[in-house]
Amino acid sequence: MPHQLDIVYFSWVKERLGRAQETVVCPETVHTIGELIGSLKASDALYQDVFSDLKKLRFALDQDFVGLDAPLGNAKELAIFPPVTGG
Amino acid sequence: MPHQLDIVYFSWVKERLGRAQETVVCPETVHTIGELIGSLKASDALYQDVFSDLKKLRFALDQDFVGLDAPLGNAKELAIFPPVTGG
Amino acid sequence: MIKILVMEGDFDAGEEIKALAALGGGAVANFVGQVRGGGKLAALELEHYPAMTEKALRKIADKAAEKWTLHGITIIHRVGQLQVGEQIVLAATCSDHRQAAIEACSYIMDQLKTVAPFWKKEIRLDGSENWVEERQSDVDAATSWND
Amino acid sequence: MIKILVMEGDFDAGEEIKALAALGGGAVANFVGQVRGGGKLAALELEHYPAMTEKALRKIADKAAEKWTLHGITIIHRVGQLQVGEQIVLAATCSDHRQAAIEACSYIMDQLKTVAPFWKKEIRLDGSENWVEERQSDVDAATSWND
Repeated sequence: MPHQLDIVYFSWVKERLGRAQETVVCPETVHTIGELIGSLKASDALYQDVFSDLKKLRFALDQDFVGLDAPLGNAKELAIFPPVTGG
Repeated sequence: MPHQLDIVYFSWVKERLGRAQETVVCPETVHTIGELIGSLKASDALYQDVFSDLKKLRFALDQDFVGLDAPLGNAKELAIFPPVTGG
Repeated sequence: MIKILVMEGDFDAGEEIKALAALGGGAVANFVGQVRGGGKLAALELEHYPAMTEKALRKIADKAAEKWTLHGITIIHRVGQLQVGEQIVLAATCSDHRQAAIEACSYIMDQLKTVAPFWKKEIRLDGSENWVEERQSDVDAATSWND
Repeated sequence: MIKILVMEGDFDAGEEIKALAALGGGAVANFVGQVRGGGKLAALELEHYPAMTEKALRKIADKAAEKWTLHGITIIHRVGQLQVGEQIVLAATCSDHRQAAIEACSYIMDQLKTVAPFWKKEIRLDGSENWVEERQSDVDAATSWND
């Protein structure tokens, strides 16, 4: 069964993509967040633009911070956003 | 002119001496707080008792913390008390 | 006792301190951050990740409760649009010892700045907008605790 | 803006925080110490050296204002008889930066414990009395700032 994943965006990532969330079907070759991002970038110039500098992005998988090499596993929700600036 | 000095006491020093303040005339041979204390102890067994352990006492001359070797100068008020415990 | 609040409305720091003081520890430390004016800032827009925010704040509080002996922890963070001078955040702790209370409060703020999913957008007097960028000094402060 | 109060009456930490926050720094740190219960304690009697107390607290505040960039400092210390649970002391600071506010607040408390002329007498439930002794950990904390 293909892995459906909700992606949520915040801050300027959301604004530049023009959407707050979307659901993607992960290709079978995609196992990590980094690979998913690569696949998104290959599919659309907008992703390529917004995700161009990965050092400026942070990721949370099912609401826990993770790195680019984290396996997607059976996660339901991936969040992509810039470094947090609360407090 | 003999040096008149007000001495004020606090906490258990006050309680054990049974007085909150007194005025003493410093003998001419007395130049420092340590010498004054020595002269008081020589004059009265009560001082000898209360001032027996100088490590448990602190001193302020005209409202500034000083050590035992501080010269009395023309100070008006000497305070003798245990280490502070506010806050 | 851990209390976490994420809300649009304002809070009363005095009431939060009283609630913690009632736990009887004897030492209550408290930090309040507000929107600092000056320059061309009119307001801040505080965005957050609702599904994650409370969880992230609770993790910070749990970690503080592991590191120090505390009677209580309160973390409040506001979201939405906040004008210059308005309160943004409160971190408060109650302990038997002042150093524990103050250190834990400092720790919570340092962690909050780097692992709680909030983003600040500046809204300037001329109407222009700007997402606030991460400060290296905040990253350094958070990592200095060697968690 | 330095505010020093030594008084028998109670204080409102929330109002003190508001007054400091109104200075606009953006970061307000606050510490409140209260009479901790437990054991046989009924109350504390806080004695002080009136001619020296304000001077000593002002010195601490002046030193904190030298060491950190602060918009305001408030120090309040109560005297007289205080029951278990009552507030004793407040130290609060306002700065542009949270670390400065928190560190200055911590510094003020550490210094206050060792150079402000207050003495605490415990009044126990059975009526017996005991002057509180200096704690070495307080001395160590105060000297750790390398003033």
